[in-house]
Amino acid sequence: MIEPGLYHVLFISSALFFIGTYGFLTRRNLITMLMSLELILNSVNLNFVAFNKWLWPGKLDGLFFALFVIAIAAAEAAVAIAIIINLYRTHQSIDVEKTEEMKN
Amino acid sequence: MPNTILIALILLLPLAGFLINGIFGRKYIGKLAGILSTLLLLASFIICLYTAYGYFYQFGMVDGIYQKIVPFEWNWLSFANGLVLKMGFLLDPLSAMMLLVVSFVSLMVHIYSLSYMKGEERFATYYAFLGLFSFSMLGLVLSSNIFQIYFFWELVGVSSYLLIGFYYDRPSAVMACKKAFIVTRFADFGFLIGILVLSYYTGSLDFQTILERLSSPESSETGMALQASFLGISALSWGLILVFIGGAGKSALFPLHIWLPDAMEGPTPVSALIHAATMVVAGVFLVARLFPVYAISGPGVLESVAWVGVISALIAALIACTQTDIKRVLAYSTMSQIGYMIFALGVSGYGGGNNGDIGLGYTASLFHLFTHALFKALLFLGAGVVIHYVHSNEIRDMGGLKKKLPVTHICFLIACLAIAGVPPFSGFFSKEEILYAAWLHEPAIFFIGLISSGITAFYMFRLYFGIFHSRTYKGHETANHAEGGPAILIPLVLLAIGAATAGFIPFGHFVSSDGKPLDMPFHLRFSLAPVLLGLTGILLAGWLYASGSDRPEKIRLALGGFYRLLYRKFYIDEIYLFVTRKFLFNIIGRAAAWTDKNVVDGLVDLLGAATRGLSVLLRGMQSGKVQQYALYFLGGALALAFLFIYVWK
Amino acid sequence: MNLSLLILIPSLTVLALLVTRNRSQVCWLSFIGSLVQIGLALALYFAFTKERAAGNSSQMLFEQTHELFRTLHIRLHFGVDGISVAMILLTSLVVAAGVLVSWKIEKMTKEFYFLLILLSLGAYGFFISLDLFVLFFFLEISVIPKYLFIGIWGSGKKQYSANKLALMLMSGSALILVGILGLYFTCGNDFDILHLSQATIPDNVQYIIFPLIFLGFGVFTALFPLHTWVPDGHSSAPTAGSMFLAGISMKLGGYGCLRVAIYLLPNGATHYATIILVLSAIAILYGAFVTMMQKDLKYINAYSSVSHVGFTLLGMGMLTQTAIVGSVMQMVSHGLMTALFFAVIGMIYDRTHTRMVNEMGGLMKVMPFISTALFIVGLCSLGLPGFSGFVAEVTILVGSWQNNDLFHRTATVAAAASIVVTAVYILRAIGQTVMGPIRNKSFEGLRDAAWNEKLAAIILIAGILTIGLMPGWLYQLLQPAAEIITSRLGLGIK
Amino acid sequence: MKDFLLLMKPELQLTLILFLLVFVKLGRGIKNDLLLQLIQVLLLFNFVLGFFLNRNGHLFGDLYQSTSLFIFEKNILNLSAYLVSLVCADWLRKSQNLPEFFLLMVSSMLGMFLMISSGNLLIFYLSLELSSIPVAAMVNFDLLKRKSSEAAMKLILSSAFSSGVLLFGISLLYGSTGTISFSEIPARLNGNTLQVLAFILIFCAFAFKLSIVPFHLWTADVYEGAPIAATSFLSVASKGAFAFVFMGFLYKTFLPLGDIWYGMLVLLTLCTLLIGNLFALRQQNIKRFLAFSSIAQVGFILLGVSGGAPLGSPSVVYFILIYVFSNLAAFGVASVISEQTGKENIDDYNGLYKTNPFLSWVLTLALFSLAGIPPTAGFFGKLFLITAGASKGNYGFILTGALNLVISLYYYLRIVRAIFFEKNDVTPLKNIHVSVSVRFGLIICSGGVLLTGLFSWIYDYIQSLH
Amino acid sequence: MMQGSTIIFYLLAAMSLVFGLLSVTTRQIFRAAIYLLFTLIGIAGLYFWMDYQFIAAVQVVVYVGGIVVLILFSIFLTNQAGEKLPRGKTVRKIFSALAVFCAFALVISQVFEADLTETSGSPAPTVARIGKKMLDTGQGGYALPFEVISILLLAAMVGCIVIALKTKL
Repeated sequence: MIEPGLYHVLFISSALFFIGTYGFLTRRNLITMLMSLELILNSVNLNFVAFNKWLWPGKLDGLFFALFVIAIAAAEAAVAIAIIINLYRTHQSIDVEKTEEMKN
Repeated sequence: MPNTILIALILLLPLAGFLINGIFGRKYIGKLAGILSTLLLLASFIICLYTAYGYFYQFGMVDGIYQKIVPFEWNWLSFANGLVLKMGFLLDPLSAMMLLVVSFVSLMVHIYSLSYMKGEERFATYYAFLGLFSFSMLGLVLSSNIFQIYFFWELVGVSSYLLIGFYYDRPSAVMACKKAFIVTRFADFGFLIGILVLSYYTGSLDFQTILERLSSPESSETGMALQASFLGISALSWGLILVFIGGAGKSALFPLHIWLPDAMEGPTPVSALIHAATMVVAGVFLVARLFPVYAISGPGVLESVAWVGVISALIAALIACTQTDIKRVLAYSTMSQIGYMIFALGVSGYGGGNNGDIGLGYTASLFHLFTHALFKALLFLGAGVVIHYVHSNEIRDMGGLKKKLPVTHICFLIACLAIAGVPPFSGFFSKEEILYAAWLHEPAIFFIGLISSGITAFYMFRLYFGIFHSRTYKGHETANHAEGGPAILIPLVLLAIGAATAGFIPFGHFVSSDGKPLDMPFHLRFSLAPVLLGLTGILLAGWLYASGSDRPEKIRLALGGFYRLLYRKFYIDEIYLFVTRKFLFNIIGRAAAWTDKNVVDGLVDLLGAATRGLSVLLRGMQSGKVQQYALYFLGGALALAFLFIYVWK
Repeated sequence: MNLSLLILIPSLTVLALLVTRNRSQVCWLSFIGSLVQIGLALALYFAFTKERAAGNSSQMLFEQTHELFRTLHIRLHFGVDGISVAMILLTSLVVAAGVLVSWKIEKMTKEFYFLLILLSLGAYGFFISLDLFVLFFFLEISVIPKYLFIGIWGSGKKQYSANKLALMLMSGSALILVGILGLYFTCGNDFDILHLSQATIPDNVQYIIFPLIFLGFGVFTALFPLHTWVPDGHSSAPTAGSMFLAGISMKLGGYGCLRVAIYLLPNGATHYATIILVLSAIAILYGAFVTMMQKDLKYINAYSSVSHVGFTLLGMGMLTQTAIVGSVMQMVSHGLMTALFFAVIGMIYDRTHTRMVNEMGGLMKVMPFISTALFIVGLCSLGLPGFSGFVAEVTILVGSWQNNDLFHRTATVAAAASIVVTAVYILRAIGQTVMGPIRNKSFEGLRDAAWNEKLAAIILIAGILTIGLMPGWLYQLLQPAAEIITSRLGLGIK
Repeated sequence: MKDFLLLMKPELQLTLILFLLVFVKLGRGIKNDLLLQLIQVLLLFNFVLGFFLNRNGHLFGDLYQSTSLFIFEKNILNLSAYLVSLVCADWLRKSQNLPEFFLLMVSSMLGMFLMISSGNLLIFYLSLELSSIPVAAMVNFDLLKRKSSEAAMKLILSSAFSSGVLLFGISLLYGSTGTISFSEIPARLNGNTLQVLAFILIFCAFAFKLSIVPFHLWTADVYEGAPIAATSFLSVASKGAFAFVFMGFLYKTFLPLGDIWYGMLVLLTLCTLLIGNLFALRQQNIKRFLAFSSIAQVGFILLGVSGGAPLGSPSVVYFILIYVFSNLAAFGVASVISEQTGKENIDDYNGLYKTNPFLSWVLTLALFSLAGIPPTAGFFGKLFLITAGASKGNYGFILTGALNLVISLYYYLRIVRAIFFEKNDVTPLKNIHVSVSVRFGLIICSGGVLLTGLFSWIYDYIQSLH
Repeated sequence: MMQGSTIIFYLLAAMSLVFGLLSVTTRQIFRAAIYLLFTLIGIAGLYFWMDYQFIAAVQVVVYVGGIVVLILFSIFLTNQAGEKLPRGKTVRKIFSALAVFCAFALVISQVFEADLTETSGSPAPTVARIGKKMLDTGQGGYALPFEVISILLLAAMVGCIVIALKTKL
């Protein structure tokens, strides 16, 4: 095994991103979809931090980006959950396949 | 010099009649319309007389040649390429003679109609139309410009249309006027193209210029026009042929004659005026107008003109023998006589030549035009009286009217004799000249003409005996069924006098192809044949029809198929019907309409339908499922990335 | 003469219409407005000829310029030459007649007249604009009122027709738009016709842009085979709408073809002339034959319009000066004639409630005035001398004949052959409607035209006769303008 | 300090309103009617104030930039907010959470403003989220309606997904260029494919926000389900703001990749126009219909954007200004009708003219403007977009675009047809009372629709801005 | 020779990926949340491994302490803790897998193709530096984002409250 470096991390983050994407595309439960989204955001953070560490360590752009993304993720998750809860109230279900009243 | 204003008045007076009667007649003038129009026309006639007199005797002749005088021209429309459409007056022997014929016959008809059309609901309109016709016809004969002729040509056509369709509530009249207009229109199409051809090569529309440039073989225009060819025929010939087609349509020459018999649906005086004396000879007039060009630059065309004329003469004469409607008989007779005039032109040459033999046909033709106008108008007006009397056009409803209508009888007889070519009536002289000219030029034409002349005598007297002799009149009699008042009789008598005596006019002195007076010698030995043949025809008709025997019936049965062929007018109408209805309407028209509805329209509708269809087809894309949306998102991003990273660099 | 008056007057009329209270106010206001328009148009004509007579030979007269979109070089640039003046005269007459025949409209009167005057505004603007953008603006203005006209006041399958009309015209303008943008960017960001005419446009660009613009305007002027909106649109529209549609709208297209396509892109025009000729010759004959099969009076006139307008395009395609003058004359003539035809059809329909020729008959007896008008229009349509149609067709034919080759000659003869077919269908229509016995007893009590209808007909007939009897003035008016157009064609044929 | 205040004036104004709203919420007992009027006045002030005392420059290093073009764009957004508060007054008045609605709206606007002024990717991303997360909440404001929550769910999830993609793109860009500052990026773009990939991912996020096909699918559902005030806001303000930023991105930051984005724009413009038009063709629900129509409008915006900076930028800004008037007029009428009768289907509009001429004329004008029919301003807007697009000389593309005008005309006319041509004798709409503020708003919109085009100096003014 | 940190890295990587994969495939929602938790922790571990302690700490605090808890609460709130999740649609799964795989391949190939030169050996940022930067209003400072996020959080909070609060009818 070789010394792990930037490319390893990038591989992990990309993989996570697409794992999250796959989950987002296939999970039927809204909350699990939300979880997949969290995976996506995390993979991005990993990217930022890795780039900051190995490529552009002079400034802290990557780090701060990751930091703020975490904050945004929290806010987004909060609003999403609020919406999901409300949806549960109106639909008695959080199955995404059941919320397709509006189409065509 | 001629007085321009007076010449203009010749036209303007009838036009005024048209406008006044047309606009105010129905409401305000009513019964006075006839008198008004007649007075206007009388004035016009007097001016014509004065002008013609002036032309022939005072200022027309210079150095022994009658000049072409253009006292007035107005640039009506000048095109950028130097062509000018002018409105003007051209005075020459031809137009002066025509002025007289037209205005005189028109005046007679005006007077005659005062009584004949009395009580018509659209009395004023009738006179308005007559005024329009007189205006257009006079304008036509005075035209100085070939486009001007076309202009009035069409106007004449439309007034003819209006007058044929005067009894517009009769479907047959509507059909007839339509037919007349369309058939002549078809011919005019040729005329129009012919004008374009001629004007292109001459660079002018004036008769003077056209004649100058095209009738001398040396001129560059003629050379060019002869050089350019299409389908092996020179452009000049094309032009002349096309112009002649126009004339043939108006003059009801074979095969464009089919409208003329039907045109008899119009009031009888109208038939006398338009479809016997004036408008139908316009074709003759047109060829005569351009005669130098035909004779010098297009002898081949002139040859075919002669043949068309003589065939028309024969065919019409044959058909006339079998028709039972007196107006139709007269119509075919008209056609036949115009055939005479045309082939006379066709056999003529330009100029005088030895003994004036070369240009004889030209003069003879116009002489016949002149005399024919008189006796044919007389025949029609007489027929009008008869028809009024018996309320029918059919010969079988008539017979033995000699006593009832004495004046008419005499006049009709004179006209019949004139047309049959019995000396000393006018027809004899003109016809004799025509036959002589034909004899000099082409014996075949002469013989056909001769036979037709015999037939003419036969059918005219068949008509005469059928109306006035044979049986005794069995119709009911009432007081008002007399011959009619002076308004009817005066025109009859005047025309009869003319028909009887016009032959003695030294016509060649006035009208000739090159303007030089032409002596027309009288060939006694030559005229024996036609006269004898004519008399034979008369006797034969008398033997068959004078006593109302059953001989005609037997002959009819004996002739069988041939009779049918004649009776059905050689089936020409049917052929036309077939071509128009089956071909033009059913095949081309319907196909075009179908194409428009289904192909052109259909394509547009299809485009709409396709758009809507595509819209429905794509509906699945908007599935309402958020994950599918994301999948599309991902797919789109992927596709873009793939496209712009690997494919499009 | 201030050309903006031509826009101002209709605008004021339109605004004044907004505050009218009742129907008679609306009608009278529009009528007065349209009379003022006629007055303006006549004044323009006289001022124009006076200027010309005084020796002012600049291409456009009464020019005026106002900046509009400065940075895009879009200006309100007005100016007229003979062609525009003729078109403006035509418009004013048709509008006045349209106002008069619609006197009895009951449904949404105010809106009706509003749109009618708006249409005239668009037409005037179009004819005086020398800036392609503004020209396009006014062209577009005229589309939607037509749609509403047909949709609201129309009859028959009006929705279908209205849609078809609006969509086809819109497609046409899309083509035009791309064409003029092409011009704009090729010639250094300028929309001004006079500037563009100075610019040298490479041939390959002309070959691309010319078909766009010509086809685009071709839709408006019913170029075969883009004419299919015409029959449906005309037949479904209310009387004044049809009048305007056929009388003016189709002329917008013709004018555009001439002013924009042929004038600005002479080499493109030369390049594509053959195709134009083939299409227009087909349109002439095809239109005539299709007309022959129609039974509905409005369809008859609509298809005959296709045929007649074909003459316009034929004249343009011939590219000779005389033919082009003839084609403009044909536009004017056809505008008047077809407007009158539709007016008459409208009058007949109002009374008999049918437009089918085989259901009528003998109308001459009950409504002589209307029947006479129909006669006149029919005769004009079949090119009878004395009426404007004859003058125009003859001019076109004479001009066409100047092209001395077999192809042009054939096209000319083919086109001329239509005069026979025209006679057939016109006489059939007239024969079946006004002549013959009265087929329907209920027609017997019908009344003849009222004063407004008579006046409308007389206005148009006067126009037809003025041109038909004295065409010289019109020719003189148009000829210098046509000369400028043809001088650019570089064909050596005058 | 004064500089700071003046430079950030638009944002500070909004923040002030934000705080005011918080206080209002804390205090109680103000009736909705009064509150609404108060807010309207505030927004009006905000709009008017936007024209004065502006200053250009930058703050926080170059994190925040202010130019006169940005200020104008912000004013357009201010105007749209004010108009939304007017034309959607009927719904707003009934809303139980009126201050919260405006609180969210104003914070979203704040996000848009910052986004427009943003100077690096971080602040851009943050303000993008600030502008979209509140909107998701606004969409859910019809708390008891199934459609509303469904719409909010779709919006928040898809927008989070798109943020993910955006972030991934930004991270790659950051990785390959080493900077997140807009001013430094162009110089460091060397066109390697990783940068292109990063750019495409960022582009996709924009495409999502602007509803460019095939990233548009959320739009219709969200528009239909959301309360009409939210839809109006979303359709004009959000779309406008993203269009502004989008242009800045393409014209400045990613200028070195010009060939690539031009190719992408051509492709996506055609897709967007076609799909938007084709879908709008069939819609029955007016909000859904307007959603697809707005997708098609975006297609035209893209057409203009593709033309490049000198013509594209002013024409897009101008178009958005017109679009604000037109779309809000249309939404306003739809809102009034839907609030008072509950009817949202196009068929319900049959014979509207007979009972409601005012609403009919406003709606007709708006639709004509959207369809680009003169003399409405939409004509000019559309035309300048097409002109801008044509400046690249790609006439086939422009022609296809222009022909799409025809399809769009067809469906806009469908509504006009319903209003004027159709008869509805069974269930005609009643004569609807239009409240003063709505009427005022609609009149402003109609005035804008009519006059923006004719007042040609507006365009010239925009052109002069930088 | 395999160093300790390398082993740790691979362990953390495996943990993140495996639990991530499990989290999106398991049909027990509660387990999914727990697997997510492990993934997040794994990622926090990676941050530690990279010497970015501050961000690792934030990751643990916000995600593990905040978001996962939030998610768990919401699972309970929607009464789903025990239920098995319904199966996803196979077709969509296939398409998604395909698309995801293609995208993954594309991204990885691009990333690996790009010539990114690593500069190793720079010190990890200290918390003090981060703090200073955070409140710096000048060039390279992050004061504005900080303010923005505060407003964002306010707005999100208001939104959440309005939506999630039980409405009075």
